[in-house]
Amino acid sequence: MNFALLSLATPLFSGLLLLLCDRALKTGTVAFWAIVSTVVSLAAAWLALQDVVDAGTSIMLNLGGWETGLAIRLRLSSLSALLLVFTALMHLLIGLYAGLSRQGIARDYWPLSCFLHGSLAALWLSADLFNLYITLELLGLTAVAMVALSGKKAYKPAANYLILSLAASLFYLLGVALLYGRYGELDVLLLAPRTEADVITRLALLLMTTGLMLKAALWPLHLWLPPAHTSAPTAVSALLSGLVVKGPLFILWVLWSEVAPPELAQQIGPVLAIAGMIALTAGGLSAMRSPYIKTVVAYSTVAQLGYALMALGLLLTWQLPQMHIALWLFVIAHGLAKASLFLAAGEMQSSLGTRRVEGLRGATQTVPVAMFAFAVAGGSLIGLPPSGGFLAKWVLLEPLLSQPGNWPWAIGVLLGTLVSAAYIFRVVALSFDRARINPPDINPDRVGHWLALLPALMVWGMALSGEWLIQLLAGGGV
Amino acid sequence: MTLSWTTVLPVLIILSSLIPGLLIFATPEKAARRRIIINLSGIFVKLMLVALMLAGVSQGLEFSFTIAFLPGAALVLQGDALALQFIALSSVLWLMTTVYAIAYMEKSPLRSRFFGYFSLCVSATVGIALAGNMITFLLFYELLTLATFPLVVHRGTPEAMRAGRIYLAYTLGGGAMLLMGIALLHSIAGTPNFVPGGYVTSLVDGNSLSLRIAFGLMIVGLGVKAALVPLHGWLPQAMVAPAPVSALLHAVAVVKAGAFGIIRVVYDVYGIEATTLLALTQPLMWLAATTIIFASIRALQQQDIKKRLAYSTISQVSYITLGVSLVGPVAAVGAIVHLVHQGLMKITLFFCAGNFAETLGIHKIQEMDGLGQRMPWSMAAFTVGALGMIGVPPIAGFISKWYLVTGALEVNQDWVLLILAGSALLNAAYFMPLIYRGWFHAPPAGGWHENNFAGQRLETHWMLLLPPLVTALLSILVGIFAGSIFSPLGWSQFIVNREFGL
Amino acid sequence: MRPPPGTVQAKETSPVSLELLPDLILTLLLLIMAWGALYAPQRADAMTLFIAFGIVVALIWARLDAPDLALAEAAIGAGLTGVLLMHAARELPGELHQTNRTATYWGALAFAVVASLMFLAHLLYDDSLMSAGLLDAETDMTPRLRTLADAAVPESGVEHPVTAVLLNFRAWDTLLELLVLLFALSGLRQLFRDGQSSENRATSQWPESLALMSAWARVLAPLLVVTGGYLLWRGSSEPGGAFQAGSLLAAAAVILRLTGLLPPLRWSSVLLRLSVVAGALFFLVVAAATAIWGDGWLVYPVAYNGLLIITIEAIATLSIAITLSLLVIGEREDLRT
Amino acid sequence: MTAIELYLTLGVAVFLLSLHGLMTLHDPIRRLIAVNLMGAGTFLVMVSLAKRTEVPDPVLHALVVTGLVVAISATAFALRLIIAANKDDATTSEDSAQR
Repeated sequence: MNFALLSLATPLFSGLLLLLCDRALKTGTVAFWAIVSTVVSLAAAWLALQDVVDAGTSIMLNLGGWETGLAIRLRLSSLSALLLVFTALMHLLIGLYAGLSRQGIARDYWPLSCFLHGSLAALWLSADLFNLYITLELLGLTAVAMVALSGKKAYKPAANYLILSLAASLFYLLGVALLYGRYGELDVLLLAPRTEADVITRLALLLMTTGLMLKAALWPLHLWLPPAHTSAPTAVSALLSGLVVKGPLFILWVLWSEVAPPELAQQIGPVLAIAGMIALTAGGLSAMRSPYIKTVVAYSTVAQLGYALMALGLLLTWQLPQMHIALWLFVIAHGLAKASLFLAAGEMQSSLGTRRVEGLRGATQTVPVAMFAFAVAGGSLIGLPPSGGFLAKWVLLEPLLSQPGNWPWAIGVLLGTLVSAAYIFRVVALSFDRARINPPDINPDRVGHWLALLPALMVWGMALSGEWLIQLLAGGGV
Repeated sequence: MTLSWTTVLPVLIILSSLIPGLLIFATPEKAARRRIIINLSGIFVKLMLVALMLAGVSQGLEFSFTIAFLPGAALVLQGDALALQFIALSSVLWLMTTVYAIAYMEKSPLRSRFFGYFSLCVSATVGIALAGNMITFLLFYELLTLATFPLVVHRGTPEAMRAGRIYLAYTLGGGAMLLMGIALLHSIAGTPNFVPGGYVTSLVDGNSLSLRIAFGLMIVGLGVKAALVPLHGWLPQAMVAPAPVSALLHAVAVVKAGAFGIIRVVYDVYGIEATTLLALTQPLMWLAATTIIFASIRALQQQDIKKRLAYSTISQVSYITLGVSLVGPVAAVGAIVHLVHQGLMKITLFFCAGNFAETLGIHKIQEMDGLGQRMPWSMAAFTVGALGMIGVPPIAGFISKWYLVTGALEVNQDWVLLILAGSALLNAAYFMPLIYRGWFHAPPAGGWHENNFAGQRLETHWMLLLPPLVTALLSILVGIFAGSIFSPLGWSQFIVNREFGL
Repeated sequence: MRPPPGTVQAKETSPVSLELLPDLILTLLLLIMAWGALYAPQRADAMTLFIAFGIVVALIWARLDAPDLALAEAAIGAGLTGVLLMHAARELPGELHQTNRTATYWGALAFAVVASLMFLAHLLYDDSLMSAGLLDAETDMTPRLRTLADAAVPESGVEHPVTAVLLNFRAWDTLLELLVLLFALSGLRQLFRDGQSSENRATSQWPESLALMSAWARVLAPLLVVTGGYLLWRGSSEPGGAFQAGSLLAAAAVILRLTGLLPPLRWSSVLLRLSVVAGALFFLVVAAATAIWGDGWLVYPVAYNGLLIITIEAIATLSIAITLSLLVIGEREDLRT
Repeated sequence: MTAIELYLTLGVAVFLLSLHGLMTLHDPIRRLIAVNLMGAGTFLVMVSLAKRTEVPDPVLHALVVTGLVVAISATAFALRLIIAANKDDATTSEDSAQR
């Protein structure tokens, strides 16, 4: 557990220190120290993962040494350790891009990205409902602050994002208050055996789910996401889409798979799965129609979260371990693929000087590596073998197809694949058009393009570690 | 998994075209010489490795390579006899097409990209051949789509873009169907390696419905690439691509991948027994038969040479599906050997069509008058290919049709005889006018649109002329020496003996 | 017969008793103000009503025996938010989007009335909420977490239970709490990056003629500082503590800045940055120290946990005061130069 | 009908009212006020739950204090963000607002 706390404290410390000696350091050194702290945090997270794997079960820690009911309890399960490693890896990749690519990033990005990393780590580890509320709030504030990095055009969507995020947190808080009023517990593991399906618990869980769905931009409540993620700087939108929306999804999973009584989870399962399927198609269709590159990628986030929501819904309906594995494989594969997609989109946007998809004509010649990164990352979103996306979709499909009764869900997954293939290949096909090429600026930024490609290669490399990932997640995350 | 040479060889075969491909991507446009050297050296290394594996397999050695990928479904590369034949075909024709493409693409831009994707495409095809289970097959099947799409849209003109979109829509839809079929099959029977008798027979009684649906999904997925009737729409559109690409797509890579997949599914996944038990052979047979007749009739209506050749390919490839669905050993030999023969003949026809277009700017059939006098060698090769397609002995086509007919009679499917005879007539109907125009019509009074390479010793660039002549010669040799053990027929017999356990 | 400790006061016979009158008045007042704050035709009126709403809520906290909250609500809810709203009123006088008034009026009224009636009926007659365990008369409603907290207060190093919970039992929440303030401030700093001119001053120079204003500020500010210090010191045994003290000090800073007595606090000065970051940094250092040398993350050594809590609280108050005042009146000069 | 039930209902009523406000109002500052009212409603519910016993529950009070600080910091940031977002186009409407 100490390594996990180290992995949590390092970014917070470095964020605070960077803010403290803000004037003394040049931007280069700020970036350097931020990346060093991410590397240290990644190493600590990896060691924490080894600890959990050796220990076999999840490791608990009562903060402050008080007894179990009173103190805030941190839980390091195999899932949260894996998510710690994933968060650190994403921050490292995107940090490298932000640091080395010519597009550059505002100086304040670095302390904010350390803070974001710290709050996400606190979220993965916490097993206390109110503590989760505060980590959600931390996440929301840093995300909005980072969206505001790109200047005035981002203020309006950022303000809207913040207002909705505050409202969502209050929904969640009211739910926590009702649960505390009813059961007198705030700790997730103590609440789990005691909850029954009565009016107050139903109301509380409904409130909390609405709040979390709004924060995670899950289908009916996703309207704030595209403007916010499009107007943010490239590196920031990669972080937001790849990581920040996953925090509330994690809490939604904790809520329904542990806190809620099983019969309530059984009832909400199909509803979430259907919402996921609709998100898949609705998000995909609007991604196909939108004329701007970054909006396509933003709507694809909404669509791909539909996959995760469907996996969560089916997990709650049937309690199958494969669904659990599929859910978290989706989260990780989507995170890496989306980061690469956004970085590639940002690179192409700055090299070709256009925000529209039409401007990408002939991109395979003018910015070949960036377009290759876009295509490879898109391949993982669609789920072409041997990418991480394919791994997740395969594990999801297997139980669906075993009983004929579940085939409609499989058709939903098929629909999702076709829709995501449509909006990815709409962009990729356009880039092969040599008739009306959009000429790039004098020397496109090679380093930036290769760094955009890095996460995509990683998501395709996931196939090699597929077996290990699946075996790690098989523990059910408890 | 011990790393002996028998396990590493399959990987080396794939890498022998993958690595040159990546290197070619990196070579700048101007460095033509370096690109040619890398390309040709890659081809020769692959041919050496294939020969090595050929020798090994004939001595009964086992070549297989596995990596853990999914729970219960590893990535397996298996070098068995069926795979080897397809690899041998694709390597030889890759050599021919590369030589041809070097001359054909001399003036056009983006050759590094072209040859890069070219070799990626061949490594995907070899991967399909070597795939040891359905998951690996799916992996290379999807990679083939991604590798061939840039070739189809290589010219980047609006028509090429339109053809590319249609191609993507069909192949990605097919890929998704194939994935669902494989996933459904995996949930029933898991994904063990390919086994000659198939691994599904014991499970037939329990879940026959889902097995039928899985088979249907897989055939639809594979049918897109094998251009079975309702799913053939993309093939004629893809004629917009440059000649070497249409040659490669039709004779070697995409179309054959689909047919090869059907062979694998029927023989090594379901097995003869299970397919007959589930009564799946009848619908497959009707589908193949309708494709043969329908495509031949459509070919008659085409005015453009390449479009006509495209429809002829659709009908010819369905011979393989027909042979497979006849489920008799003799018909199986006919189907597997036709895989090779059709490859050789069709690539000759496309090379010649490319020559006519490149040298004299001829695209329509009416413009073929008097070609025999201006380009006698190309016209001769074209005639050999066309006659082979019709089934005139001793060219290769006759042998596969012969085995298909005897196979059909052996399993007393007499109506198949009518189909094959009808198709032979139709072949004659749409090929004879071209040959007649070429040899017996006077050249056009006003001369041809273009007249490149006029007045030189050879009728056109030597690298454009050599490949069709070699493949035409091969078609004849393969026909004449069909009896010997080393001919495609002998090798197919060896495969079928192993498949049917004779 | 006194009701046994821990159970709800026995329900009187008549649904509404005289003793409930002040609560009824406050409830009615609050509902009207809430409705006005939302749907008042002029936005300026809505803002003033919202500030009044803050005051009434502070009264309700006091009525519900929550002195800590009453203090915090009055200082933060009504005070600082009021200054912010006034600043917003001056900056954006025009209403940005004209919502069609009539529809929202009646819609809101109908919605609120129906909702409250439904809930009230639910409460009085259906009693399911009662039996649902939220307000069960029979069963002992004290939460288990609360009983553990009460039992552990003696060893927590402070007497006042709320401060014990805030700074010892759930110290991790408070640490993250300080970070929330810090993140909000670093977010605010992004708004002044592209160097607009200084006309976006939160505190445009008030006419000096308002001598009364500056005189009053000179009297009030020290008073606020003293009360803040008192609240901080008494926090360990009486209602009070870091947040309330911090917000009072912030109020003092705001008054001084509004009357121009407080010069802009330069972000470039290390002192300012140190004080902003000190609260969270010190707490994190203490946590790390207890993890490395002590016997666990945030496990205060029993010998001087009271002293440790007081130091943490003092530094936290300083950084809360500075951060809150910067949040409210921070300008380009403060945050960017 | 005790004081706690009354304030509990009041809390829920304010929450519902401000939720309706959040959905129907379009002006960002009014929506921010609606969110603040929603916060006040939630805290009202929490404090009335705390008052169910003779000595009010300190844990809930601590939670509400934390909630209050979160509310003020987020509102301050949101408000300044709204001002910065609409400042320039506000100047155009400044002359229209010269009453």
